[in-house]
Amino acid sequence: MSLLYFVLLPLLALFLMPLYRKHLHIISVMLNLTLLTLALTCTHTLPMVERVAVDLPFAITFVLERASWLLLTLFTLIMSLVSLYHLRYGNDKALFVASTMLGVGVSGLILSHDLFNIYIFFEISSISAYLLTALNQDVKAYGGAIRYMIVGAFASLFLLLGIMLIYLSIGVLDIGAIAERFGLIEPRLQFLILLSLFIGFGIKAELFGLNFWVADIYQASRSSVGSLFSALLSKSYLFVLFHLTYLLHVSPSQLFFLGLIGALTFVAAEFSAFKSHESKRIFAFSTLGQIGIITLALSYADAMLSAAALMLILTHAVAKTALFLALDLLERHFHSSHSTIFARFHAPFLMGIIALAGLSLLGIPPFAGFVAKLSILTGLASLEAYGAVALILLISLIEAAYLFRLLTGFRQGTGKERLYVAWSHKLLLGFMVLLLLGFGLMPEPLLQLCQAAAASMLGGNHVPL
Amino acid sequence: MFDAFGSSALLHQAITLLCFIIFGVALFGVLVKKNLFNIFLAFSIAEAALFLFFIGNHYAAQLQAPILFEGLSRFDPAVMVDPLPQAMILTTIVIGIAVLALALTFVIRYYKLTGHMRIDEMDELGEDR
Amino acid sequence: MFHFEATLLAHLFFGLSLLVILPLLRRRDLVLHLLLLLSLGILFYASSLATLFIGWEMMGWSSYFILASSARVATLQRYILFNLGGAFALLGAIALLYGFMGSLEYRDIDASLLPPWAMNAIALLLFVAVFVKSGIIGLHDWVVDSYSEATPLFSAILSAILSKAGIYLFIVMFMVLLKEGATEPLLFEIMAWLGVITSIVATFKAISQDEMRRLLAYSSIAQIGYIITILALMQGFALEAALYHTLIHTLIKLLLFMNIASIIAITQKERFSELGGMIYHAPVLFLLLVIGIIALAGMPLLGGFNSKFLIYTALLEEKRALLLGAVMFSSASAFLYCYKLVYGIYLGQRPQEASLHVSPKSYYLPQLLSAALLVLLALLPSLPVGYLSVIGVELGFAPLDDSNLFILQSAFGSFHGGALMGAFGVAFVALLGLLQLAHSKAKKVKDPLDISYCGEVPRSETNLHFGYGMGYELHRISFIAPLLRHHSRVLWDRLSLIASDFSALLSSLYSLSAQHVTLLALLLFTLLLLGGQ
Amino acid sequence: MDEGFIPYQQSLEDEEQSIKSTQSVIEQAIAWFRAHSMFVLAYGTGCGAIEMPPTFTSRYDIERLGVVGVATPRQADILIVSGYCSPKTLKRVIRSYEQMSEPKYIIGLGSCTINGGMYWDSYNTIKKLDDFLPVDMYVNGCMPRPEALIEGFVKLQEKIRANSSEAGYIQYRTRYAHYRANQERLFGTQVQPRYEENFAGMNL
Amino acid sequence: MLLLDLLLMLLIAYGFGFLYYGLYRNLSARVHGRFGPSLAQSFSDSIKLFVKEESTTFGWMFYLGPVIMASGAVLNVLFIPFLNQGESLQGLSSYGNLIVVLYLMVLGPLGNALGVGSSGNPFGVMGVTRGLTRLLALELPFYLAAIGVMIDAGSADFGIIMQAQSTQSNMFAHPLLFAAAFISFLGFMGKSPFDVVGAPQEVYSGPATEFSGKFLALLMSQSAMFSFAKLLLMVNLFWGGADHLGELVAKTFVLFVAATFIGSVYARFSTVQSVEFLIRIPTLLGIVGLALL
Repeated sequence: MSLLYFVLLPLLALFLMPLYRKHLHIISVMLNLTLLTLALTCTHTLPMVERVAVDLPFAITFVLERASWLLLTLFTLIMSLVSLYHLRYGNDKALFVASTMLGVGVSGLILSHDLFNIYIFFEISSISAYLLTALNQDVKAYGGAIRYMIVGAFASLFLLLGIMLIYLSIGVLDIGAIAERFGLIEPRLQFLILLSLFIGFGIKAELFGLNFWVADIYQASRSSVGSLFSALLSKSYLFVLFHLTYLLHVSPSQLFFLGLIGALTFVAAEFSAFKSHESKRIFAFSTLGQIGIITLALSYADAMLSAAALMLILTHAVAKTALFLALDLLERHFHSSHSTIFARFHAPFLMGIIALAGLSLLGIPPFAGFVAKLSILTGLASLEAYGAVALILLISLIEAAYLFRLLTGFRQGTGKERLYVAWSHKLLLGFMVLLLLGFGLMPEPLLQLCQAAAASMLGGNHVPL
Repeated sequence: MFDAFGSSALLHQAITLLCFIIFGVALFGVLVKKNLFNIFLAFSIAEAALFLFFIGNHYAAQLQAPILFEGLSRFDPAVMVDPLPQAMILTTIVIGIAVLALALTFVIRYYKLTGHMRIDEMDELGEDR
Repeated sequence: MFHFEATLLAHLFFGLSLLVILPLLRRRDLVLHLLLLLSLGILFYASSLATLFIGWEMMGWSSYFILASSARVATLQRYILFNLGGAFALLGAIALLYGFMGSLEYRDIDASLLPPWAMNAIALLLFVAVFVKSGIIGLHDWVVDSYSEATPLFSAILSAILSKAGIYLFIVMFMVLLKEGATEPLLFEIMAWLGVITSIVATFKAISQDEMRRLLAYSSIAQIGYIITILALMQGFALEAALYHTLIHTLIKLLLFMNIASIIAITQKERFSELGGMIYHAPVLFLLLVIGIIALAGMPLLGGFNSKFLIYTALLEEKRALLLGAVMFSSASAFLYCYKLVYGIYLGQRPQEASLHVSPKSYYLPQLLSAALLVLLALLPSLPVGYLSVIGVELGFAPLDDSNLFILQSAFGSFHGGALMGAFGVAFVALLGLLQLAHSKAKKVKDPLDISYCGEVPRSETNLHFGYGMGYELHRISFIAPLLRHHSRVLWDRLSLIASDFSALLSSLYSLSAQHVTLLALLLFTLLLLGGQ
Repeated sequence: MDEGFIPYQQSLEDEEQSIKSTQSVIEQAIAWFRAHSMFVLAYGTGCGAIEMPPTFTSRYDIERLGVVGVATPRQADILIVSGYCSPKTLKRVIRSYEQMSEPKYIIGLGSCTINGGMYWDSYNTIKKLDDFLPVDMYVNGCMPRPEALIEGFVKLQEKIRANSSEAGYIQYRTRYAHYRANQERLFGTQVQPRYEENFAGMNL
Repeated sequence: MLLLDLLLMLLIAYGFGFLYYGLYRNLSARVHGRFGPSLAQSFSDSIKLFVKEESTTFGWMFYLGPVIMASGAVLNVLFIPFLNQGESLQGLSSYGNLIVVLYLMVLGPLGNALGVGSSGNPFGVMGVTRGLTRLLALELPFYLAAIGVMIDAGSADFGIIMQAQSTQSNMFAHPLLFAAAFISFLGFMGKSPFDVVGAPQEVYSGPATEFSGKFLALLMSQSAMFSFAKLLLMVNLFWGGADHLGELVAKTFVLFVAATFIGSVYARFSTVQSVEFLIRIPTLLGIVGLALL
């Protein structure tokens, strides 16, 4: 079992595309399910280290420890779900290419133990994200993609700068090696490096001050793509950002700054969504809000809070995917994503899915989102961060306001269109909600996984070199 | 600032200064130019500035190029210039070209659909669109 | 150590909710109703704060989705936001408790370890949760709208059952879990007065309503206000009084809301100004409503008096004269809306017979049962006392004396339910006989419009039902008028307006062009670079 | 017939004798109570209304006789029609009378109720109240002073105590067709609901 | 024995009720400078109404309204002890207490209001509304006074309340409470200036509009008994009750005459005025009285 499979298999599938160009949707499903299975089989062999060595230190190192394994499993799961969702819509070459590449990108991002590799996967995932944005091939899509590219190119400039500065200072790129030697760098240069990395990853991880492009991009792309962005892309960047943060032993004041940025992200996003009427923008803002909470929680560098944040990443990814996929169904039917469409259709099952996923998103019991939120709150409380608790609770009300405004589609009324939802989609969405419900009712196994992951994330560089 | 990088300190400082001037010019282009093509061109310039900065700072007049040929069977930092930056820059250039190509494709498509490629006239996204 | 789950409340709510659900069996949203029941079960049988919160929240959202089938969007938003606001306050309190206890299990909570500031903060947060759920004035907007816009049957559930959740929470938190906590007594004092002010204001608001269910909603708020007041005494007898009143109020509201549901089913009308004269069309319903309002007004001869008596004597025993005066004032003012309810629907002008439907028979069952219980409780006022005392004893209070079921004992006197009923019965029968035997013979008017109307002959189109506007005079009374004129809704609407202005400001950031976004990022970089060192 | 006070007094005494002879004790008691408690609905139709306040207040104090004013016909025993009646007013007067509980009596106050008085040639007042409602006691004069009204009450008391079958309310019941016909003639299409219909109700 | 006692109480209440009612009419006539009717006039009125040939009714609720009202009055009489000692004339007071009686006082009117409402006459309802609106202000000072008395005695039981006054009656011990209760008592008696409920012309006698014959008779009788009950209540709460019947008559008489004289010289308050007056002066008196307790 090699970690390279997670990168090589999708690439292989891309190279062999001409062989099965009529059945890309099936191949996509098979590929993602295979990857999911592979990820699940890794459970017992963690942590895993894989080197493709030219000569030390010139080696490409992949590391799979508890935290990255959790995310990898999540990513492959979400990719599988999304590809299963698209199964019904037949062959789509552009989608296949872009989403498979995205898979490669995000898997590589979390697996890489080498800063330059991270840069490469950063670019791969970015390019695939640009492609995904432009999938619809209309003015909005291209406009969004262009915006995205401008911002993304800017981010990669800074990331590149940071990497170059590191290499210039200490001559290594392996994360573990960097962590060991980072302290040798002159403090001012250290700060410059950290700042460049922060700008580079912060833009992509959608943190406040750097995230004003997000709503437009989500709006430009398809709803189903939104689920990939929201569940995979931003989370992988966020993971790398915090992985580096923990490894490089940043100062408490810098951690505090990250927490502040997280809180600001949360507040600004939730308030922005309050008045929005475009459902994709609303979901984008909601994603930003969750990222804000996750950032806030991770910034405490506390085992319990980090576990809670990982839990939130997981539950948010599943809930958001369900919501975006449901929205995709609506968008395909109405050719609009204005929030009024929620009041215009009649499909009890779909409404139920939206409602329950929304509840989980809000952190309302008995769904898994609640467990995450409760863990975050209790974690914050045990650190005596009562201000943060109050902030999260207060702003959650704003979140509830706009989410429940969407849910008023539950009201009976005239002028409703009956919306047909295929059985396969019902199964898929139902599975996601059941997943949320199941982990909400029995959170212990997942919590334990998250705790283990948090321990390995915070434990610093435990991979022997 | 970069004293640790060997003996060509002055050269390195000059290169660094130059690169940052170029980088600044490029950023100016990114932030001020309205034509999408110009903007992406500016990004290319910025990237080039970074490459130059990186490679330039690894240049050492007294060292050899890191090419393996007869008599030289392994990398020796004392004799050769560090080969890794070159590999990295090559990779990055490739990526940069790919991104630029994709960007220009999008710009062309966008131009065909809208008839303009000015960033200040892009108003297709936002609330109520 | 803790067996609170085996309490009256749990059984009561389950029994009654099932009762109300019975007629609903064929309804589409039965699943949601069952979910609601489940959430109540979770709430009552919880053994950790997390479970309690799960029940609390499930109750909130399942009721929201039931409500969603009939209410307006604004009402729904108000409902869920107020409820979530309360729930989040509860969550905050739970998180705070966890910060000190390190566990959410009931048995691990020891309030004596809490420093006073934390205890007070927790108490305040819990107050918010309790007050929102109980509709303390200022936080009550959602109550009225949701009661009046729910389906008639669901209004009954809302008022009879869900409105008591706040009381349950208070008892569980303050009387059980945080009993040893060093809560500032002033907080309870404020709570007591908030309760009574709520009941007074809500009573006046109830009087000035034109819609049946809005009136009853305000009445519920007022009644729960008493319970809040009495609970704030934190005494055993007060707890028993509060529980007794909870029981009585549940019965009454079930009866009244089901009665109104029947009326809505018959007439398809909701307003007093459109109703009237139903007494001769639905005499049984009228009698049931009369039982309900007499109990609601807290008069002797029906169960309503028992709990009022306990409340008053509890306040007397604590020597809270002014509080008691205010409670009694509010209680006396309640007569007005009680009468308005029965007059507006059943008395006065006759309805247009043509447009009447038949009330579903299943609606009668809960009403009859409640009415029977109310009468039974009047006769045997001490019947539930033993049951209520169990809770008190479990919490370490002295039980009430219930050796004679006919006599309701309290520290400030007792009364004999049987004697009251008997005396009234004898007097009633005797006087009725006297009236029958009188020389004068009663003659029933043939034409119901044959009323003495200053020599005029009213016609069927003459509006004789303007009595529905009773309570209008309150607008002219200087100290009541401001209460009726001002609505806390204005405050919340303004808050929402501020939020949306802020939202517009922030969301304009998210519509910036890519260049501006990069510029901002660069600025951030520069600023941090310059200032961050 | 003799005139003057003495023969009149004599006739009263005679009547008292006859009451005693024909009525049982209970009937006498009932009649006594009825005679000594008279609730009056004073309908100020015309200028006679001005005479009633002095009658009820300190100067003449008719409450001495047990006469009290009430506001609604339901409670009243005696209806005072104080002066001329236009048809508009008469309609209300009839309605009020019909809503009174039996036994009930009418006092016609002033000449106008007898023969139209000074309105004898008016086309918009009725001339003879008795055509429309059974008047039990006329108090003539234009206007009669309170003393006269008091005397009318005294006389009515005697009549009540006599409990004769000639009482107005019995007349109205038995000869309703006559009164109704007169009313219909006067009011035409705008006639009131029928008395019989309203009071043929069930006995509870 | 108890039954005889109860009957005797009712008889006393009935007799003295009508006597006082006659007295009231007579006394106010004297104040007006008239002779007024005989003392038995009210009694005659009620008998006459009982023996009217017919009484109009609008249905069963209308029929039952006065019965409920009268039952309420009867209960009030029975649940208030006449004497502060001994076995006789205690009625059912040991089965109830002051709070019960305070609430019984409103039971009758509410029952009657149902009857009034069922007649469909708007004037009746106007009267009822006025009554209930006035009631909310009327009860407040009385309740405050009663609370003070109960807290002072430590019980709501009449016997204990009267016992507590054996040395000093509450009237002198708590003059402010007495003042509050007395003003509100004037209102309870329905005398001027608090008699806007049944304004004869303005609202056509209010609640009594449609009542005729025996119904009116029953209402009059219960009103007489109810007045006596109210007098009793005041005597028991503030004057320490009565040792024997003579003292009872004397005390109630004094109280009654005071109320009558005040009623005879005051003009009527409108509903709003009476509410505002009652909420201001007597309520403040009551609050101050409670604060001084």
